[in-house]
Amino acid sequence: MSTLDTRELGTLQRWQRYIHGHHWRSSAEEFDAVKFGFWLFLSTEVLLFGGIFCAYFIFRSLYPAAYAEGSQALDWRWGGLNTVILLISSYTMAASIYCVQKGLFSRAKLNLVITLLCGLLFLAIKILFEYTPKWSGYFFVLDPALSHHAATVVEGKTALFGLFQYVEGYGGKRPGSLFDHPFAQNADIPMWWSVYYCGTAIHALHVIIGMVLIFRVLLRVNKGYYGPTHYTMVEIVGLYWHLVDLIWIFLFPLLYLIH
Amino acid sequence: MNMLLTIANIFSLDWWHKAWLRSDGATDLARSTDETGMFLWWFCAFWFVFLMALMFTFVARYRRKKGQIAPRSPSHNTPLEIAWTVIPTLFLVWIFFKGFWSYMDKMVAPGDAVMMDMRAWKWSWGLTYPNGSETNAFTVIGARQVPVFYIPAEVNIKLRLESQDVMHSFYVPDFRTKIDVFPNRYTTTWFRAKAPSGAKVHPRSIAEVESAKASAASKGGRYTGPEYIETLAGEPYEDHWIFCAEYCGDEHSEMAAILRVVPAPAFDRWVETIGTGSLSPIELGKLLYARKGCSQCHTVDGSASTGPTWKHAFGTARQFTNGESYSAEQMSDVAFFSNYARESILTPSVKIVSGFGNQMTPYAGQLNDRELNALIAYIMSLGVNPPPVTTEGDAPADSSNPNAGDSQGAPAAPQPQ
Amino acid sequence: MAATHDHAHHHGSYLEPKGGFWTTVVDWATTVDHKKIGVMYLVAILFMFFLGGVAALALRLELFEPVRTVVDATTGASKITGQMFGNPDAGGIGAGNNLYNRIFTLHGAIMVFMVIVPSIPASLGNFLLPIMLGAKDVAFPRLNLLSWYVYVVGSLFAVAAIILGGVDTGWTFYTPYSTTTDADYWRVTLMVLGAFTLGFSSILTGINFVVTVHKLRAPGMGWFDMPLFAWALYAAAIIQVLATPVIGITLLLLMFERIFRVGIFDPALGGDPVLFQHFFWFYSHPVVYVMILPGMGIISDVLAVQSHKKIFGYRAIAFSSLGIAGVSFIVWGHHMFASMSELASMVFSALTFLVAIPTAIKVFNWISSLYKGSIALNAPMVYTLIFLFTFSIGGLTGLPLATLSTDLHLHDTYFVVAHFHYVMMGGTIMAFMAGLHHWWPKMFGRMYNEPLAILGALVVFIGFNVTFFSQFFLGARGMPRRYASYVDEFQLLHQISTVGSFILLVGFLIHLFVFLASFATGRKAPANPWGGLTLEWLADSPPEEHNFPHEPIVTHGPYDFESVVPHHWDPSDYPIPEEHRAVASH
Amino acid sequence: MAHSPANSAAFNELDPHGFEGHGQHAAHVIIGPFTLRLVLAALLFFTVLTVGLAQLEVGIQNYFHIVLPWWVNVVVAMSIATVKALLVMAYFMQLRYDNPINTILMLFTMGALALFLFFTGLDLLSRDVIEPQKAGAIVAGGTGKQVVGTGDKPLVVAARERFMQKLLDKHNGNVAAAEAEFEMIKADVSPHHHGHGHDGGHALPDANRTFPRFGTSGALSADDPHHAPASTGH
Repeated sequence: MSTLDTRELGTLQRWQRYIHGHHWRSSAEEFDAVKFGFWLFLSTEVLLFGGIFCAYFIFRSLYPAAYAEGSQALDWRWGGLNTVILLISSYTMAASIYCVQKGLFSRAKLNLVITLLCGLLFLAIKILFEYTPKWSGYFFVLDPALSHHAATVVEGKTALFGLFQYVEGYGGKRPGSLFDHPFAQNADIPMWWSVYYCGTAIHALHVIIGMVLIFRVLLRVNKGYYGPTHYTMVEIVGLYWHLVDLIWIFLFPLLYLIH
Repeated sequence: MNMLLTIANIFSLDWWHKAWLRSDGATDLARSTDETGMFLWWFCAFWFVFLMALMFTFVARYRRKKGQIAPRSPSHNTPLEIAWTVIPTLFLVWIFFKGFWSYMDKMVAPGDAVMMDMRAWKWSWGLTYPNGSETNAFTVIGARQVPVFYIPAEVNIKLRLESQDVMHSFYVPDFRTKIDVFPNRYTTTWFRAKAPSGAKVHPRSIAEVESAKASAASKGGRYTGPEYIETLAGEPYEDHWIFCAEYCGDEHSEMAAILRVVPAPAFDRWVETIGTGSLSPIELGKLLYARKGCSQCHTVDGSASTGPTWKHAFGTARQFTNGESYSAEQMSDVAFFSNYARESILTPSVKIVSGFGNQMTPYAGQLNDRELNALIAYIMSLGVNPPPVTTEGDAPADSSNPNAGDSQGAPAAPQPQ
Repeated sequence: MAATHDHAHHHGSYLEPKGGFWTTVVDWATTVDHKKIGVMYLVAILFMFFLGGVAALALRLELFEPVRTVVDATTGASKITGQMFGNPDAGGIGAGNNLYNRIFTLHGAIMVFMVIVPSIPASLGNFLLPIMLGAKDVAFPRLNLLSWYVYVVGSLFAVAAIILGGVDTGWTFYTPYSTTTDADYWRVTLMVLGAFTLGFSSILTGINFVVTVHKLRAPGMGWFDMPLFAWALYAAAIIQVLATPVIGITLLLLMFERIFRVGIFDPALGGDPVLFQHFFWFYSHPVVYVMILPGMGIISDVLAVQSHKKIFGYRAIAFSSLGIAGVSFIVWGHHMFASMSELASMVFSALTFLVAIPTAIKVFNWISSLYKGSIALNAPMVYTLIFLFTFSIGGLTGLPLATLSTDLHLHDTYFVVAHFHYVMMGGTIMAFMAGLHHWWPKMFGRMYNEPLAILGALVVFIGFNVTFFSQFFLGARGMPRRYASYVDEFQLLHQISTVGSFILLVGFLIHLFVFLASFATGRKAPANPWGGLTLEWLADSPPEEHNFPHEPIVTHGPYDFESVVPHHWDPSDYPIPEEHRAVASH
Repeated sequence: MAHSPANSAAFNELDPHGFEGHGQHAAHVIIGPFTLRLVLAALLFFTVLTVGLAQLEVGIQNYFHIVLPWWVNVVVAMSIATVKALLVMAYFMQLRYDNPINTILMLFTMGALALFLFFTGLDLLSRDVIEPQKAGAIVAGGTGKQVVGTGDKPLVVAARERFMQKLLDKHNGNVAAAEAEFEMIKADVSPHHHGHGHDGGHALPDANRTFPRFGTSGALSADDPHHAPASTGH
């Protein structure tokens, strides 16, 4: 998208000065095409996660016992909380598009910031309450689940200035050959953790990418690149963020709710 | 159809049959597969010739001529297009069913089939007979010593296949069938080998083998027929290759074996006599050397291969990739060497001899103690100065035993048939 | 249409340097012009084709003798290559087949991921699609440039993996071998990362083409006024978009498996190797049609133009392209008949036969298009005929591979090798050569030496068939693929094949000379040397910066030869009878 | 090929080939905050619903001892997820007001995904249709030739032995003490599952009692691969 700074329109906002690419007939056509192109990209994303869903589907069918045991080791409350967070962020993202369309820039920025914060919160919960304890056995001190381990908390075995408490016999729910959970009933249970970590990690990666894009949009909204007549990037990034949400909408029940 | 026949008369059917198939299928199913294949060949040949004839006629007929343009001609013709859509489709449906039925025949073993266990590993095959024994016959393909699996003729045999490491694929060209072999899973295949033609029979005496070897040597070739086996003297046999058809690494192309079909009664006599109980440690070790696939990577004559040669392994200093090194004195000590050899066989990755890759499959769980000791005894017997042999009746390392010489095969050896 | 073409405001060809040497280099490196990007792709792909070709020749040399020769040769040269391919012992003790295995992996990976998949779409397609549609550029020019750089980066990863010691997994990366081999090295991971990266480049190109076809067709160009090459590119692009992400996740999981030992595919960790094969072929079968469909498009176009004949059954060909694209997603199982369950094998075999139908339709249409044409036997046309010849063989030999009982015998033998070389090389590469000659004047503004080019084509044709037809017999006689040494019985056929491969080399060297010579001494190309009716012949040779001075308006179909005088052609050279010409005036 | 001439007078510059239809203007729809909030509310409601139903199923099974068929759980969760996804796509992603081509594209994508799952499942889940032996479950570390550090034991067995070894070191070799602590820790793990409100707290069965088939090398000695001897690993 090229902007013409050379024009004698210094007084105008950048978005008012925007003119479409030379090979398009109109910015409307360009907008439509860009959206279509991005939907094509989204379909590739869907199929990318399709691989994860396929692996899940196959292994759950092959090793139902292992998957039942595995899903029991996840806490639906963290999953549910993360779902709510992502849904809210999706709303704020959509709202920010509306605000840009209406030229309400300060509200747009606010919405974008909230979206970013939601993303951060999502990642924080994943890392502090989901990955770290399961992988290493170190619980975040604020983790409610810690209360169930009062008996097995190893005194003095802490990490990061006591922010993490080690719980004997809990950790080691790692994938594949790293698996170290001594109380598994089922030799196939590492397969569950393989799919769990691969799926959620790739999703988390998408969350991070989405946040980077949103941050860029935030900056450019601030600089006045986007406005009622030109907000293509805002819309595109919004679509991407909604897709990230969409994937999680399916991952959540698959991992946390189906026993 | 009569078109087919005219083509068939122009070229002799038989010629093409020989060109495509190196020999007739060795099972009924293989023969039916050949029929399908040859039918497909003529089907394809017909369409190809037809299309090319049209093409070249048109090209010759409608070359461009200066100052003339193509006359108007129909740019589509619905009935014609429907015709050349529907007619091939009908052919295809028929071909599909033809292939499908004989595929199911290949897949579904008869209820009375005798089950045998076939194991594949990097890079050899091992067959366990119903009585728990394994073959003791070996031959040479190319420069490699490969096992010979005796199979009774006209008996339904069902193989249960499993792999010890990576994927392999059990492929017998003469049976026109192939099945992939997986670790941690079984696959099965079955066959009913046709009776040997009688063109080739087992030697009736050691002298006969010797003369055959001599004549082969005189021709610059190499005798790859069976050794003299008492229980099989004079019995007809038919050899079929076993190949690994799924890429499995370094020695993939050496992972071959021979399926030797003999009359069922002869097989029963033979399979009773191949227990290993009577063998001395060194003989047994020599047998295992071939049977367990050691011969794929380790030579006994000091020549190059994937793994270090066993000749003089006992009594030669070793340098390992992890920096350790054993002196010749240490390696000459029986106890010390035995422990080193045992470790290297069971968990090879612990000490890798410098200059070699970490290629070997661990044999933990594949050898019992007697076999392990036998192998070590055999390796030591190939050493710089082998320890005195306590067991009676074992042959020296360079005996005339066929298995000993096999690994020093001339590069281009005639194949087993 | 020629009326709208006005030489008054002529912008100058896209090839004109923008100043000094470095200015020009920077201009090319940062260009968003689809034509320049197409040419850059062409150069990169031809270089990779050269690398893969050298590897192929090395393989054929090795197979000249039944036992290991090249690999075991104790010459210093092989020692050096041995070190290069991560096997310090090559030529020394225990060379094994390491070197051979690494070379055939190199050949397969380069030829598939870096040559054939991008060959036609990314080079000729990039250059021609917008011009054929009468557009100024592809939908997303900067994305287009990005895809080229991604391609280069991916190729660098792969080449790095080779220089770091080579990869011996085979281009299919079958687990568990690929997850366990060279466990202590990063090469395999690097190679997989390379393939993963190349996938992105392929996706970007696909998205670009789909949107371009949807949104940037010139005024008056309905869907059925598009050249068939555009149709084919469109179908191929759809496959690229829908299939490539699956190889993405496959390779990603493969990398996880090697790095973190998560076991989704490795049975030793509880995974399932057959699952990997499904993942892999869900991409890699459709992608076979990404390779061949654009080739078919080129053939349809070249054949119509070079014989000045309305293509027979335009809609049939267009729809069969889409049909193939659709069916290609439900037949991948025929790569796995030896490892799949009986039920799935049956279903996939039945579905596989479906592909034969649209393909057969295309061939019938092409051949009947020749009927009553005015056929010019120049290099593009010769290559088109070669395509029809070799591709028919490739297609027909697909039948015994789709038939379950015979496939159990032929699977993973040289029969398969011959089959896919007949389709991929005899199909895609031959069509690529046809298109390259056909549009060479358009791309570079110079004609090539016709007789020499035809000679090269014939040598390639002979070499190709000698090389690969013998391999059909090898396979049917039971010679498994990926073998470095084999039983003596196969030697004669292998030697024939090796000889053929060097004839092929000669043929391609002739072509190399022809192309270089055309730069040096080729005469200036007219705008429309073959008398084509599609829009690219309306543009100059080479086209100007933005392809057309005005946006062209399409008033006739792409192949209405019997009613329209080709642009830039003298009507007296093109005597259309009046009663027909009347039709043209709509 | 019949060809319809383009009339350049009636030619619409913005919509050169009448493909987009109403897409042109639809692309610029503005969805008001009211709609958005409504959708958000619906999404949150469905989230609560799906979690609640999942818990309900668990409760029914544990307290009323009514065993629901396995698919109830799946169907409920998945259909709710689908509804949520449709809401997001239709309103947040504006598919409802957008150029229909995007919707068609998504349908195609879903089609491809469905084919992918269906045919892969068709193979991997029907291995034993003809030959029961082919259905053998793949046991992690079954042949044990590839997994670092497990010898020829399944991963879990190896993991358990590693863990016991840790306890032994801790009690410097006192087996009894180690066993005792092992039991104690195990007892403490099951309440953890209580706490997370998953199952009705059925204690984990003795981890050493049963294992799946000990990989093919172990099963070879057995007549029937399905009832191979229990692991000889310990």
